[in-house]
Amino acid sequence: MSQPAHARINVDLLRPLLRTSWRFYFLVAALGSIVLTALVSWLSQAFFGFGVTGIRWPVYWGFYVTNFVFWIGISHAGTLISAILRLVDAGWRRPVTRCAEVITVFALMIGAMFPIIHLGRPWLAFWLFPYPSERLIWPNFRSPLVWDFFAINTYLTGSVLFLVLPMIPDFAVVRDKATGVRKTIYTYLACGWRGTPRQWHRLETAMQIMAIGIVPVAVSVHTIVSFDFSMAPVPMWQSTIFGPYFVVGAIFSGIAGLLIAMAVLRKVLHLQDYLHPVHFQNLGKLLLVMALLWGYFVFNERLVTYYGNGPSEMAVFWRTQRESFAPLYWTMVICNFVLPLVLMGIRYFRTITGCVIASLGVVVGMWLERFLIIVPSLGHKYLPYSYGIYRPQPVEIIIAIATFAAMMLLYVLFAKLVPIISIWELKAGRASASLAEAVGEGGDARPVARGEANL
Amino acid sequence: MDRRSFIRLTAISGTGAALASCGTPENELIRFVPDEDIVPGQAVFKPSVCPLCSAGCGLTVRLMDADADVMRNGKSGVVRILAAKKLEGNAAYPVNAGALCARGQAAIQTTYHPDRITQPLKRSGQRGDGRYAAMSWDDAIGEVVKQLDALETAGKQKALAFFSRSNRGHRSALIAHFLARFGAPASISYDIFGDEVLRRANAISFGREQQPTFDLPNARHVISFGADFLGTWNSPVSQGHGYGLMRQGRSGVRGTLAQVEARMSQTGANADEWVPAKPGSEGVIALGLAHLLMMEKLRTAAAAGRAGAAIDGWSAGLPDYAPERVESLSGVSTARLTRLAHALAERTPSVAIVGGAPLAHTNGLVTALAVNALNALLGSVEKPGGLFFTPQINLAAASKAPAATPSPSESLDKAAAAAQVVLIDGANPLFTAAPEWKLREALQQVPFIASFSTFLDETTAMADVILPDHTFLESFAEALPESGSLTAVVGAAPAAMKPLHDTRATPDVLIEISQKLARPLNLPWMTFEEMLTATFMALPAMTEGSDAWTDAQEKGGWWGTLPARLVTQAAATPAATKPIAYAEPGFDGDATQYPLHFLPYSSSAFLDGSLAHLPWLQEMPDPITSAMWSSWVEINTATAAKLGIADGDVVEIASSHGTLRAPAVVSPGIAPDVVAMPAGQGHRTFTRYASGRGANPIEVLAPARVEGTDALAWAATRVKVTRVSGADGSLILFAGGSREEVRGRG
Amino acid sequence: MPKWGMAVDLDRCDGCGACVTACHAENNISTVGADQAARGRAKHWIRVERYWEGEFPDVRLKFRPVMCQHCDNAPCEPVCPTYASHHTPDGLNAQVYNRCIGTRYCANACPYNVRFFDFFNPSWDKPLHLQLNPDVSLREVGVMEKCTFCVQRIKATTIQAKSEDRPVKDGEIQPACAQACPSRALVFGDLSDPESEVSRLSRSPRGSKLLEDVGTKPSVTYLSKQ
Amino acid sequence: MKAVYGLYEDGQAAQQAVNRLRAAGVNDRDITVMSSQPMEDVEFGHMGGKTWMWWIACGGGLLGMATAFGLAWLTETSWPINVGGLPTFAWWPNLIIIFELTMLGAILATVVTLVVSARLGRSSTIYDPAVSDGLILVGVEETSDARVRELQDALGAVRGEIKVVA
Repeated sequence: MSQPAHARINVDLLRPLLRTSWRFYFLVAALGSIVLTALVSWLSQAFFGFGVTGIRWPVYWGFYVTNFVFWIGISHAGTLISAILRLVDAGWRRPVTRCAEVITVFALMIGAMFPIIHLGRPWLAFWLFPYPSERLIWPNFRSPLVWDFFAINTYLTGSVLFLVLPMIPDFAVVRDKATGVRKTIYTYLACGWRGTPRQWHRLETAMQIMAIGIVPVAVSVHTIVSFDFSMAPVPMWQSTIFGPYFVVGAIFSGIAGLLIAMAVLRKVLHLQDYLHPVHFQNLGKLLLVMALLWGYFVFNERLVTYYGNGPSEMAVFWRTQRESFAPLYWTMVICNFVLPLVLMGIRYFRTITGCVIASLGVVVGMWLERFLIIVPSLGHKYLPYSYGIYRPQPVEIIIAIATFAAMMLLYVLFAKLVPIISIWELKAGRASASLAEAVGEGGDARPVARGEANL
Repeated sequence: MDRRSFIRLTAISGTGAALASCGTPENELIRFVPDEDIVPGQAVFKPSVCPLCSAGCGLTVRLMDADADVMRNGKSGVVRILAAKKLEGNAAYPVNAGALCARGQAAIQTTYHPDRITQPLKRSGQRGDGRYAAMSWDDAIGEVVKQLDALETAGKQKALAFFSRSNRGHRSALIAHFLARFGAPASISYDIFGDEVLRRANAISFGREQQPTFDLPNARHVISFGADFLGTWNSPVSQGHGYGLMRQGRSGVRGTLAQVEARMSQTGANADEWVPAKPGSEGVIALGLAHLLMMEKLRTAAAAGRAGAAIDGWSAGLPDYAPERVESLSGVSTARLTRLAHALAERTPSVAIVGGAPLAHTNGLVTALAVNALNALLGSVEKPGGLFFTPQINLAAASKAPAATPSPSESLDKAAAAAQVVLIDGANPLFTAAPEWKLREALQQVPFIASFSTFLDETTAMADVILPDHTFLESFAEALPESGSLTAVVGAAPAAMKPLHDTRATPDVLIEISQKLARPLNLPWMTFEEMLTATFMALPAMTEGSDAWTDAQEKGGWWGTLPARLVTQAAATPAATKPIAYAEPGFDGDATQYPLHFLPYSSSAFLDGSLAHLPWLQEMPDPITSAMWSSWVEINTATAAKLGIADGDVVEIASSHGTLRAPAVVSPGIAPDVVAMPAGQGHRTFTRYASGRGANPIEVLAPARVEGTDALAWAATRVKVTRVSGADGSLILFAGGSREEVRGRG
Repeated sequence: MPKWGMAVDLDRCDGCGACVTACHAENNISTVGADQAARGRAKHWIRVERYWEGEFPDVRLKFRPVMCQHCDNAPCEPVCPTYASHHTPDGLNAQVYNRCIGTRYCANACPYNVRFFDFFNPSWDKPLHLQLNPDVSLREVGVMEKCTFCVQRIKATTIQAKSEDRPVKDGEIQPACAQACPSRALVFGDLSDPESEVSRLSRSPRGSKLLEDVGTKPSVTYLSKQ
Repeated sequence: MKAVYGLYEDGQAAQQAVNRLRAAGVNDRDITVMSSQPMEDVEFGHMGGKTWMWWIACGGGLLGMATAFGLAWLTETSWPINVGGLPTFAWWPNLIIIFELTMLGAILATVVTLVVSARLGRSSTIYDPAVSDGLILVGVEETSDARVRELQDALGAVRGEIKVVA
């Protein structure tokens, strides 16, 4: 797996930062407008009252909590993959880790917004924070929502730092290359990084510790998110399998998200020399493994419910299997299980486009899976008199779409401000790779880039 | 500025609209001096009487302070008043013993209704389009006096038609005095779900033209023919109270209930045995049971006495009502008939109740007489656990005023056609009259119509002058409960709170009119309170040392054993000249074109539609279907499948007299050949909560009458049901599922 | 310390709905209008559930009034992040309106679905607002509300009894629903006093708890028909 | 005071320069090496010395655990509210909060140690933008004027330029 020459790395990876084409501004404007409409619709919900959404008695959670679990799920792959790959020191991780960590941080930010968006009185959300107040009352630490608060904040801090620390050497490179105002900014950002062995050693050790620390935190976050459901005595919610089931679902959707992001970056930023098909194949295999694991957990949960044959559990079971939610359910099974198995299982299909199609399927499937966990169970609890059907309203649909727009917007802005592939890790990889090969690479004289279409 | 208004401003500033503050800011509000001494936060309890249905339950009104918006000398401000907050049952009142039905709880909303008529109005547009202009009380009364004087001079006193709510109590006695002295016929109290047929039957069977009262707490077995006595029929709260004691009131004894009806009512839902019968065949079932009781020597024919004599062939043991014939006529199997008969015989004391739909067929009178005879046969008349008649006070005797009996009035449609002047007090005949009576066209021709109603409903919208009445909390509330208590009850209570608007009590307005006429009618009393006081003076005091009237003001009425001279004697109507035999019920519309029987029933929230304007009742889930704010048609599961109708689909009900559209509720609790629909919705104009909502079943009814009476046979219409479209969202159900067990398993 | 509880005699209850309207009158529960009711936002702190059994002609209809069961092991209490829903020493499940931030988790955790949410600011067309009971606090948009066993009546009578230096008599405290019920199906009282009417009924062989297998330990006992 | 440094193409050349400096009597603490990526495979890559970061991270974790335990214990017992029959200080749910803050403590401790020990944020005397192009810089920051000449010879690599900074 040949790596381009040393100097070429700097040129290729810094090109998006240094030159901006009109496409960038157009994309930012488009995505920004979608996000703005979502903000205005949320403010109108806060102003006119929660009734503008489709939420009703007894289905009190809907699109917002689905988005919350979905985006916290997407955020898991990033850190988990980059942390594990860092721990096992897999060589092919180098161009992948930062893309992954960026997904984690931004998905987390979007996901962490939803506990505020879905509140009936969002202007009192600060009561979740344990601050001493004259009312002498503190948040209830026994509530899964407060666990969520702690877990997500720890995870957000952890993954932001996990992302930012390795960016410092890259800021130093940009500082050296950039001029004018950009130089002063990046000099400040690089906070005096010089690349002495002491600094490298400390950074590497820090990354090792963070990698070890972030993995349990990531697992705990999605287990706690699953506790939001399994702590409540609702049919098909109260099951012990939810912890691992949600974590597997999270990694599964995370890998899918990562694959899509990498494919888009490779296409738009012309990183064909860095993101090789082998990266996609490795992640594709990981996607296949997670699809099987996810299928295993779904089967496990369904069998136990079916076999136990409790009246209220079976009411929900049949609603998703055969009656009103059946179409959504079977689309989910196809998108999450059949599609990845076929596309990722057969080598012929496991190309980059194959991976992207499978990942898109998985992203849709996993969103549906969260929806099918929340809404059917809430609508069909123990007392049939209080069954209810949930119909989402425009406010919720706009905000759901806007979350994807927000993710893309943040990603585009990040790719403009920070090299999307970690330069020093790539160089470190190249140095060790060239040692392995007897003959030095030298600058293979491949032309710098096919055409000037850069971002 | 707290966080919430910050978000509010960012939302608005985003769109650039200036945030206009609505209403006068707090500090500029004028606070007038309250005109009653109120202790803030201290509840005051006063008695009252519920006006919403003929049961006349006793109330305890809880009053506390409240800030009411008032206009005083041109400026709007706020004054602290003592306002009614909640209605509770009057614990000492014998009819409802401290309890209150859902409708009684909502009666308080009539006083605070936003669309109440707040001052006298004069019609300013075409008759019927409901445009009115304000006028003063003197002009309004002057206008009515002028019209009545014109009638007097033209000698056409008979052309005054007075539509009133009920024909019992001091209010209707005052109206009777007014009409008698004026020379006009008696007031017409048309109530579609009223029980004239049962009163006529009781007069024939027992000589008492009155609703029956049932001693349910002591009954062991009750068989009810179509009477929804726990829901809307007769005196529901008293009967509900009795039902509770019948079931679990006595240790070791549990009363049982059998219900015979074509559609499962709220009472039928509580029955131990629900017997679906062909519509109109309840009478023959009762006679079949009587036949079995006599054949198996469980009871002797003679025991029935006068009530039995009214039925043809009674003394011979009703030979032609053998179980086989009854089965062919009613669809109830002989085995079940024998079981019901034995239950009646063995589980004594047992009693039979009849009311509602069975009396609304062309053979309603026969059915009532049959059940009365059955009761007499069972020996349950005036016996513990049986059927009683509440002693009624003779108002004329009590108030020592000369009896005033105006000439009997014709039926609604004929009276309206002949009327020159129509006065309306609290009735809405346009909504409940059969379409063929052409009441709207008749009223269109009447030269002058005046209404005392507090709300602009269909009939009052035709009025030329409206003289709005107080609501029951703002004026003397009174009632003479016809049933519901074994001892005599005279309900009366002074106003619980000060009037909110510029309205006046209708009895006092009538007295004022009578005094201002060219030939003053000089009624025996100057005010309505005088009339009540006169009655109560004749009654013995309930507590030593004080008289009945001061007791009534504190306890909400008088109850106990009436002195002999005040009791209304049983009318000596002669037994029926000719004993009546069972007749097949006749139905309007031929069976082939209109295959299904149409059964409108009194809905548990709105009775006959007079309560549709109360938001609590509109939003209360219906006991059977859990529907809110909507009307619906109940269809049997098999019939719906045959007609391709799914739950919630909009269907069209067509009879030979009209069509209507409503969403369908597929229900297992109704006979396959019957389609039922609650009355109450479908108002054209009746305040913001009821106007233009749902459909009115009465618009498709045939003008058939119950033989032997001129009551409307509202269950004698055949209809055709056709599916129109899928659910249109007008059927709003509170409940999601209607069955407990999970259907089927894959 | 009393432990308030209720007994519902299903043999007496005839499904008339008097308790539903009485509760609205007592506790300032606003009506939401037709289109909001169509979207499932109607608030009924107590509802009379009805279930069909069987098919025509041998069909039965069962009524069951369901209100907050004030469970000892209430699933709605530990899940509330701001302690808005917690258990009081006298056995009530308290809902502190001004502490509630509207996560609605308690309503999802409640197996009986007896918690209702204010989707819009409750409003009363003037002068209907004059009927509002000053003893019961109004709720703002975004707050969860539920049956409180008419805590304002409990408090008023307890204070009254204390000022007269006497214990609260059994049956002296009547929530609005029990007071209005024509057939006296709803009985309220102190479960910790063995002689009280509600304790006697709770020990009846006909007695059972609603959804007992969920393990919420409700304070309301249902007495079956037979 | 003067600073002397040289730029070298690859790890071997830089390593030889370092050895020559050592031979010239400069002890390791004064030799400054800069590279654009961590040089694990050459000896000078390990000149950074040992770090206590692992233990500090564990210390941070313990601190986090203590804060979490304190927070949970003090708040729940300061106003004990009965919630669904759970004990006032319910161990199982609080373990989650304790775990979260332990990890937070460890992560924050690591980052703080990194910033402190890697002397981030402090300006340095010698730096050459060419380092980011892959060259490796070896030099000595403070030398007396006299020794500049001697060091230059020591650094005298075949192709690297020698610079002197005031």
